[in-house]
Parts: sequence; structure tokens; C-alpha cells
Amino acid sequence: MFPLWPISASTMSGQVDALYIFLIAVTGTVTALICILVLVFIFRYRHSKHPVAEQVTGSIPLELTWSLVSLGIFMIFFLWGANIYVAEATPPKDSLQIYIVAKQWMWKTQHENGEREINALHVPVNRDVRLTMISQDVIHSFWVPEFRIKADVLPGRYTTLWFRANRTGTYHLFCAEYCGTLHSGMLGKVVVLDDAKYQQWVSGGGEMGSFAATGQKLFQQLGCANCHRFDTQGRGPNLVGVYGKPVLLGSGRSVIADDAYIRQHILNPGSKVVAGFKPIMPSFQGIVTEDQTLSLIAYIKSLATPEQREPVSNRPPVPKSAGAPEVQ
Amino acid sequence: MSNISQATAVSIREAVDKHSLHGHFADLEQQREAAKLGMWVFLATEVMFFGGMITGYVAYRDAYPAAFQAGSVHMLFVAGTLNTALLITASLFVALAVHAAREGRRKALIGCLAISMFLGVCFLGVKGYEYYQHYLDHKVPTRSFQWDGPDPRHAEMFFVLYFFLTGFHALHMVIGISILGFIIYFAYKGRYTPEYHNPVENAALYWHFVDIVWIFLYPMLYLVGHTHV
Amino acid sequence: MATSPQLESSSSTDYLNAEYGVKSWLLTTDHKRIAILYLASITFMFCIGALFALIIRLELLTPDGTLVEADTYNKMFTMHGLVMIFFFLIPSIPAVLGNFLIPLMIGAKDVAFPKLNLLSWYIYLFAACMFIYTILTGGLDTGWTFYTPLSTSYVSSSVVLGALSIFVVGFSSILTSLNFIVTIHRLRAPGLTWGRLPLFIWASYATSVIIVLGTPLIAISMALVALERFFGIGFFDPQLGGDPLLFQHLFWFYSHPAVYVMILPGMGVISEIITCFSRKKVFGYWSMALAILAIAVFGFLVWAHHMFVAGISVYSALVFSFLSYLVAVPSAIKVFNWTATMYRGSLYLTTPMLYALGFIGLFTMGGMTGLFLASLGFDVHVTDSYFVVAHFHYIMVGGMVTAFMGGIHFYWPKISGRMYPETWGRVAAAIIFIGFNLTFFPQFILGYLGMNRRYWHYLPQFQVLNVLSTAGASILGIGYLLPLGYFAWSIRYGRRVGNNPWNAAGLEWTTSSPPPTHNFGETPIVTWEAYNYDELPKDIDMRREETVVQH
Amino acid sequence: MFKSDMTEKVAPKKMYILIWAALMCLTALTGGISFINLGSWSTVVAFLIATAKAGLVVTFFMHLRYERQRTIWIWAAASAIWLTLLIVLTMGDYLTRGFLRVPGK
Repeated sequence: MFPLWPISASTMSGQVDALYIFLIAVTGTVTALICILVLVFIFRYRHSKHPVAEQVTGSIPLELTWSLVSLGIFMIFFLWGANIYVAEATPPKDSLQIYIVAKQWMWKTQHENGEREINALHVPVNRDVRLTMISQDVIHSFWVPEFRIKADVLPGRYTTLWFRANRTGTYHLFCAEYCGTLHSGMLGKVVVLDDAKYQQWVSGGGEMGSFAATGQKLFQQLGCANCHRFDTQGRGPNLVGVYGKPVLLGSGRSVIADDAYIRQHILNPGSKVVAGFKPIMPSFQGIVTEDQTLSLIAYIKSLATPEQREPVSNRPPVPKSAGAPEVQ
Repeated sequence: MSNISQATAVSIREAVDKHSLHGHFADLEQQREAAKLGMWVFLATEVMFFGGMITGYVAYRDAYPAAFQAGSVHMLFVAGTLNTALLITASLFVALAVHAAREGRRKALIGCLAISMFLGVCFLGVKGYEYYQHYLDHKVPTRSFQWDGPDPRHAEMFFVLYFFLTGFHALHMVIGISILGFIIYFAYKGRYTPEYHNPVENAALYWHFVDIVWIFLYPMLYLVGHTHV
Repeated sequence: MATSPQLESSSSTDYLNAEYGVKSWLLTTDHKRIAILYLASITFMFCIGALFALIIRLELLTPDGTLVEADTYNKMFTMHGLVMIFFFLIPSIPAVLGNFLIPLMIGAKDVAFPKLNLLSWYIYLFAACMFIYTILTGGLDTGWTFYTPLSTSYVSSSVVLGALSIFVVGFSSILTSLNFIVTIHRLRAPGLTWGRLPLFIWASYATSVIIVLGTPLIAISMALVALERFFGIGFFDPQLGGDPLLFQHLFWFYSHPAVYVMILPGMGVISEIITCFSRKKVFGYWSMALAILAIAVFGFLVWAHHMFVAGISVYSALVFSFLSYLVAVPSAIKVFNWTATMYRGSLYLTTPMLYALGFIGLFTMGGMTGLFLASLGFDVHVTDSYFVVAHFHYIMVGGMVTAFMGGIHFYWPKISGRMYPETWGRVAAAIIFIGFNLTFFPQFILGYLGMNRRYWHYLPQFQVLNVLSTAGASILGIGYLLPLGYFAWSIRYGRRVGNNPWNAAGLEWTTSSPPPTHNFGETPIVTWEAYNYDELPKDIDMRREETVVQH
Repeated sequence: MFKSDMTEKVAPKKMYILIWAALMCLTALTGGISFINLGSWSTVVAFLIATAKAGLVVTFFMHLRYERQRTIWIWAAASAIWLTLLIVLTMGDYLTRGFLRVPGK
């Protein structure tokens, strides 16, 4: 007649379902207990049957018992939920990287091979997929109920989501955070393909070249390469091998050159200048779109792929005394 | 309760203007305590009101320390310090006014309040001068905002916070000065006695609170830029 | 008001007939009349909010959005939320029953600052007018949460006016609460120690603490949204260097405790009703009182559980999830203690008691699903879905409104001096209970299935459950209309009652019904504990016209 | 209850002058110290001095020291505690963002 349970299509959904069933079982038992007690009391102690109330004003041991038992049960809920949450927050290494840009009211997905999709996302089954997401305008939220995962997509800051689909098929992609007039129209589909079909799908696209190649082209067009040269002579730091490594800032602190740092540096270069360089880089705010920023990041990331030799660098080494890298 | 205390209570009640005691209070003492407690609860609300903006300040300063420091360089340190001194002195005279009210010295009460009002107006004058200088300097966060150094966006955030915080504070100053005006008027009319001067006490509490807000705003806004953190 | 209390309150004049005319109401400083003013104004606002709810539910009958446009629908749920939360729920029990009962329950002649009390109502009225003007000039479609940067830079509706009316109405509740705090501290009758206070007073006090310390945050965040939108200066907008999550932190610092503003006074009322109709002392008085305070304090420490998927740090989320479970413990204590209060009692299933029993069931459901949502891994899936919608309607409508209805029925004889028709009352209570569950239970299932909240159209497979929900809503609507009718009827035709028709404990029942302007002929002196049902008559004779005053 | 008990204990006038002098000195101190580079301690010192000044105003000018209503003490403390809670729990989010090296977590 109508569905009562959503399809389970990712490794996470089984875990969330198990927690859900546990929660229903425990709270259902307690709720039923309270309701039965209330009904029994109504029946046994109604005024016509039990005309004189007996004053029972409290029982400290009893109250302590049900408080502590409740607390104990709550801690199980907490730990179980926290366990799943931490797993959801830590994407495995070697995940398939996909970029998502959300805007009113559509989803743009960008694969590393250069394939682009609107309101659709094709992923292989049984493979860890990591989404790096950003919004061009307001807050959106990426939700695939069949995967039991969700994360807000923020303007101005990257958020991450990962999943591992374990069932082929087409699933719903919703925007879960209210985002204006056509919020309910901001729908998409997530298509989980088996390996063969996915390979076929991948080879069908990518006539533009890989996403990093797009970024490389842009890197040349915008003139980034004039300063960020691949030797030690540039006015800006050499970007080879920088991705994911700590860099020393002029302030003496160090920071990991991750997606967030690179994005911040493209849009707002003055805020965290690398030690030994002048703050001469112009801001690209309003010049590059979020998609283009992501392609630049993909390109810089591709530069980090270690060749055999140690990459040339004109950045000062990060001293041990710089302490723990600063967090973004 | 002894007979003496009842007799005292009756004599006090007779001594004061009948407008001083409102019908639903048992005696002046209860009314006085209620008024004072009400004011303190109100001040707790006010603390949280500023607290929202202060939280914003802490979060953004933590995220963009360099921009905030660079923004603070443009503060008029002398004006800010002068204003701090003015407010502290104004607070002193308000405290002395309460003291005078307790002892029933009407002229001293009016005199002290008048000095406080004057100092408060001076504070606003200096504040206005600062605003004018920032306006000339293109540091008002509107379209005309200009910034030469790095990270203009977050330097502008410093000025947004500066104008919000000092603006809300100045609004409180205006309210405080007006309240002192009313108090002076009623004091002149002879409304307050050593037994009944709740409005004087409450106005003073409010004034001191506005002073405390400034005591925190001063280092937050004016003292960030001198050294390189 | 400087007249001597002993001269007031001859037996024939009460607060309702002490003076006549519109002016005597609009310029009154009598807390009871102000309560009536609030009752009238929140009922009006409730009707507006209910109208919006009706349109929402009708729209959701079909999956493809045929009744209204998307923009209209967005305005409907935004304004439904804003009206119901800020103009109905928050002032409902605190401002209506609180104003009426607090001075009566503590044996005071009025609240501490009667003029301020009237001013609060006028501020409320002004804000309500502002908001109605906002509605009439196009309304707003930001969602009641005003999330930036949608509200500051993207939607095109009257956000500034809407935000400012929320800003203003905040001051109304702050001043009312300030008044209650001082009243409860300073105006208690001799002998009425903290340990003898009715739990409703404890609950009102805790509520007032939350309002006084929390409301400034919603005021300032609304002011900042309005300023940011009006002048284009950045505070939350990432385009201008701000952080939208800062808005969410400031917003929820108030708006989560606001949930306890809505539910705590309801808990207080329920404690009054259950003890009275069980003819028993409350089970575990001190743990009930301390649980109320604990909820008020811990309620402030859990706000970011609204933001588990919003991009806050994992560590922060873990802390807030943990704290959310801590605040659940005192709530659980309360449910167990109410149930235990009925044990070996002598139960009367009157209308208020039916509401109280309904409250226990519905609040338990709402609280239990709150435990689901506090569990991080589960929350990720269902947040922003209908599961959340169902959960908070179970707390706010199933909890608060049910308690409010119970409280109004329980105190109606005191307020009006007349009895409502008992049979109709029971029928309405049953209809509301059935209608409510039919409306909101399917939404739990919808949420887990994947139906988003704030969706104008939805997947066709969700239609059956949505039709069930709409059907329930129409039953619920009838359930709420019935009391409106019979209360109006009873004002004129209801049976007159004596001081204490329920033989209930508490100072409010020792004075006449309706009470005189200054409440008590002479200041009562309290020598008994709260809920001293062992010293009161064992029976309630609801037919009787007069009751002998005990004590 | 004699009359002397009903009005609060009155602080001597000299005390107000002393407190005022202390406040002025602390203002000069915090202003002066701001020119000395203490690294991240600058903020701490400025905050401590401001707190000390606020403490003096609350204790003496606002007569909290002579206040007999415990409730007022509680409310004065509550406002400070609640403000701290707001800032600490909010900053708890900001300061731990990115510990996992996963953007947005």
C-alpha cells in the first residue's frame, strides 16, 4: 500500500537502521510501560473503586534507580550514535573524489575525470566515494535517504561527505536545508552502477579532459603561472608537492595546505601569506567561480602526486618549533 | 517583630509621600528590594544582549587575528582612553549621587548627577568625533569602505563590529543620560528621601553597567593594534 | 493603587465586575485582567497560525503542489512557525496562566510591577500588529529559523519587518519574566517558603530565567539580520567575510531553550492537575522542583544539537550530544514521578485530568523521539525531515497546547466563576487526542522514509501517509473549535461555582471565584506544605454551588 | 528591625574616591601595557585588567559587597556565567573545527 521502511543502499544505512530498531525497541518498551501503568492506575485507583487516596510522597531509592537506569540507557544511545557519526565524519583514504557545487536550485557534480553532471551523480557500487561540497549562494544540504547520510553544503566553506553504496539502482538526492522558493524542486538522482556499467559510463564522458587539466588551463589563463613557477625563482611559492603538506606562514605558525587553505588563499590571499613572500597576490574573489576554484584545487592536488625525486621548492621548510599545524 | 519596629515602620510610612509606596507592597523595604532585584535581573538581560555581539567578536577575532589587529591600528587610542576616563569619572559621580540621596542631601544629589550627565555628553561628543574621523578615513563599512592592506574583507568585519558594539553602547549612553535627566527633575521636585530613592539607585545601577560594558570594549577595540601578536 | 487592602474585596465585587468599559480593560494594571487580555490576543494569533497550518495540510494532500504556489507555501510554513512560536506558544502558559496564577498562588495582591506588566502586553500587541502588517504586506518566506545568508541576501520578502517584530516581542516576554522573577522572590505570603511553593511557581520561575537570559540573543540575532539586510553590511554573509554558522549558534542559544520555555510551564500545570485529581501529594516534590531547575540550566547547554549536520566540528557535536542526554534525565524523572503520583491515588477522570493523561502520553512520545534525535548517527539521517517536525509537534502541541488546554479547563472556574460543560469538555479532549496522533504519528514514518520538511511537493509514494495526516489535522481542528464554543457559552450560561469546585490545594483556591481585584481580603499566612491533599476533602462534588473554604 | 538596619550599610565617601583612583590607574596600566609586546599574553592581560575593573565597579560602585539580597548575588553571577557558557561552547566549535583534517567536520 505504502512504504514503511526506506531502501537500504549503503554500508552506513544498515548501521543507522540497527540503531533505529534498537531505539524503537528500548523507548517503545518504556513508553508502553508508562502507558500500561497509567491505564492500570486509572482502572484500579479510580475514585469509585478507591475512594481514599493513600499519601505516598516519594521514595529516594526508587527515584535514584530510575534516574540512573535512564542515564545508563541514554549513554548507550549516545555512544552508539557517536560511533556512527565519527565513522561518517572520517572518509577512508583512497576514496573516489567527487566535487559538488550547489546553487539555487540545482546540484552540479564534477568528477575527477572531467565528467560533469547536473542534478545527477553516477557512482560505482562497493567503492568509497568522497564528496567535497560547496554552495554558490545559500545553505543547502545533501541528503540521500537510501544512504542515511546528510551534510549541509555551505557557502564559503567546504564540507565533506562520504559513503559506500552497496546496492545498484537509482536513489533520491534531496536538498534538506530550506533554500528558497524552489527548495522542494532541488532534486537529483544518485545512480549506483556496477563496475562494468560504471567503466562504460566513465569512458563515455570526459571529452574536456580531466578536471585537473581544466584547472591547469585556468591556471595558465589567469596568469597564476607567472609567479607560481616550477622552479625556485618565482615571486610566489612553487606549488609542486604543496598539497596536503604543512607550510610555514609569515606569522610563524604553520598550516596544512588543504582544500580549505588553498581556496582561502585564492579568494583572500592576504590573510595567510607563506613565510618569505610578499603579500602581492591579487584576490580572485568574484573572478573565479566555485567550480573553477575547485578545478584549481584539483590541479594543485595533481601537482602533489609524488614523482620519484624530491620536488623543487622555494618555500622555507617548516621548522619543528612551529608546533602543531594551525587548524582552519 | 518588636513593637518598636512596627512603630518605626508606621512612622516611616507616614513620613513618606504616599506615592512612594505602591498598594501591592507590604512596606517600603519590600518595594525597594523588589525594585533593585528587578534592575539586576534587567542588567542580566543586558549582559546577554551585548554577549551576542561579543561572541561574534571573539569568533571572528580568533579566525582573523591579523585583520583585526590591522583594523585596530585605525582606532583613535587617545580618544578611546579619554572616553574611558570620562566614563569612570562619571560613574564616580553617580555613586556619589546615590550616597547623597541616602543622606538626603538634595543639592549634592542634583550636582553629582549633573556632572555625570555632562561627562556622559562629553563621552558622546568624543565618540562622535571618532566616528567623524572614521568617516573621513573611509572606514565606515558601507560601499565607501576603503582598505589598503591585506584581507580587506575581514578588516571591514572589525569595523562592522566596532560600529555595532560602540553604537549599541552609545545608544545605552543616550538612554542613561535621559534617565539621569528625569532623576534630576524629580530630585528637584523633592521626590526622593533617605527612605525612598529607588529610582536613583536603579538609574545608578544602569549607569554603572554601561560603564562596565565600555571597560570591556576599550581593550577589545582600542588595544589590539599596538603590538604584533 | 494606594488604598488599604482591608477595605477592598467585599464579597460581591470581583476583578471582572469591579469596573466596566473598554478603558477599564485597556488601562488596567490588574494581573488577572492582563491575563485575560493575553488570552484574547493569543487566541486570535492562534487562529491565524492555525489557518496557515490548514493551508499547509491541504496543500500536502496531493504530492505535486496544486493548491498554492511554491512561494505561497513557503510563506505559509514560515509564518505558521513564527506566529505559533513567538505569538502563541511562548506567551501562552507564561503570560496567560502565569499572569493569572502567580500572584494568586503565592498570596500576593499583584505582580511586583503592575504597570510594567501592562506595558509588556502593549509591547506584545505592538509586535503582533507589526507581524500582522508583515503578513498583510506579503509575508516572509525565510523559514522561522531566519537562516543566513538566505534571509539576509536572497529572499525578497519583508524580512526586516518580520525580524523586527520578533525583536520587539522578545522585550514583551523579557519584561513579563522579569516581573515574575521579582514577584516570586519578593511577594510570597508569609510562611510560603520555597519548599512549599506549588510546582507551577517553580516552573514559571525557571521559564522566566530562561527568557531573561536567552531572549536577548534572539533579539540581537534578529537585529543583526535586519541590519545586515537593510544596510548590506556583512556579519553572517560569507560573501562579506562572515560565518553563517555564527548566526545559527546565536539563534539556537535562545531558540533551543525556548522549547523549554514552551514546555516547562506546561509541566507545572500538569503537576497541579494530576495531584488534584489523584487527591494526592506529588510524588517526590524536591526531585520535581530540582528537575525543573535542571532542565532550565542544562537546556542552555545543548543548542548545537540543531546543527549536527550544519558543519560544526565533530568534537563539538559529541559534547552537545552528550549534554542533550543529560537534559533528558530530569525530563524522564518528571514523567516517572507523575505516573507515581497516580499510584494509590483516588482518580477523577475530569476534563483537565484527561488532558493531563494525554499530556503524559504525548510528552513521553515527544521526549522519547527527542532521544532518537540526540543520537548523532541517527540525527544525521532524519534532521530536516518530517521526523523532526513530528517530534517537536509532539512536544509543543501534544505537550504544551495540551497542558494549556488542561490548565484553562482546570482554572476556568477560577477565571470566570463558572463551570464549563463537563461532557463537552471530555468529548473535545478525546477528539484532540485522536486527531493529534493521527496528524503527527504518520510524520515520524514519513521522516525516516525520506520526506523533507518545508517541501512544497513530494514523492508520490508518501501521499497515503500525508492524507492520513491531513485527515487527522481536520479532526484536531474540530477538537480545538469545540472549547472555543463552549467556553464562550459558559461565560453566560455556565453553572456558578464556589471558591474551590475541585477541592484543590493551593492559595488560589482559597479566594473567591472570580477573585477580587486585590486577590485576598487579607494577606494569607501559609502553614502547610504544597499539595496537602491529606488535609482536604476526599471527594470532589462537581455539582455543588458553594464550597466551604478549608484552611 | 531598627531603621539603621533597614537602610543598607553606607560606604564612606572616601572609598568611592579610592576606587575611582584605582580604576584610573588600571586604565593607565592597560593602556600602557598594550604598547609592550607580550605575544598572545597581551590579550589575556588586557582581559584580566578589564575584569578587575569591572569587578571593582560591581563590588563597590554598584554596592554588591553591601547587598543583603542573596538573589542579587546569584543574578549577578548568573549573567557572567551564562555569557561565559555562550562564548565557551560556541568557541568550542570554532576551535576544534578541522582537527580531523576533513573540511567541514
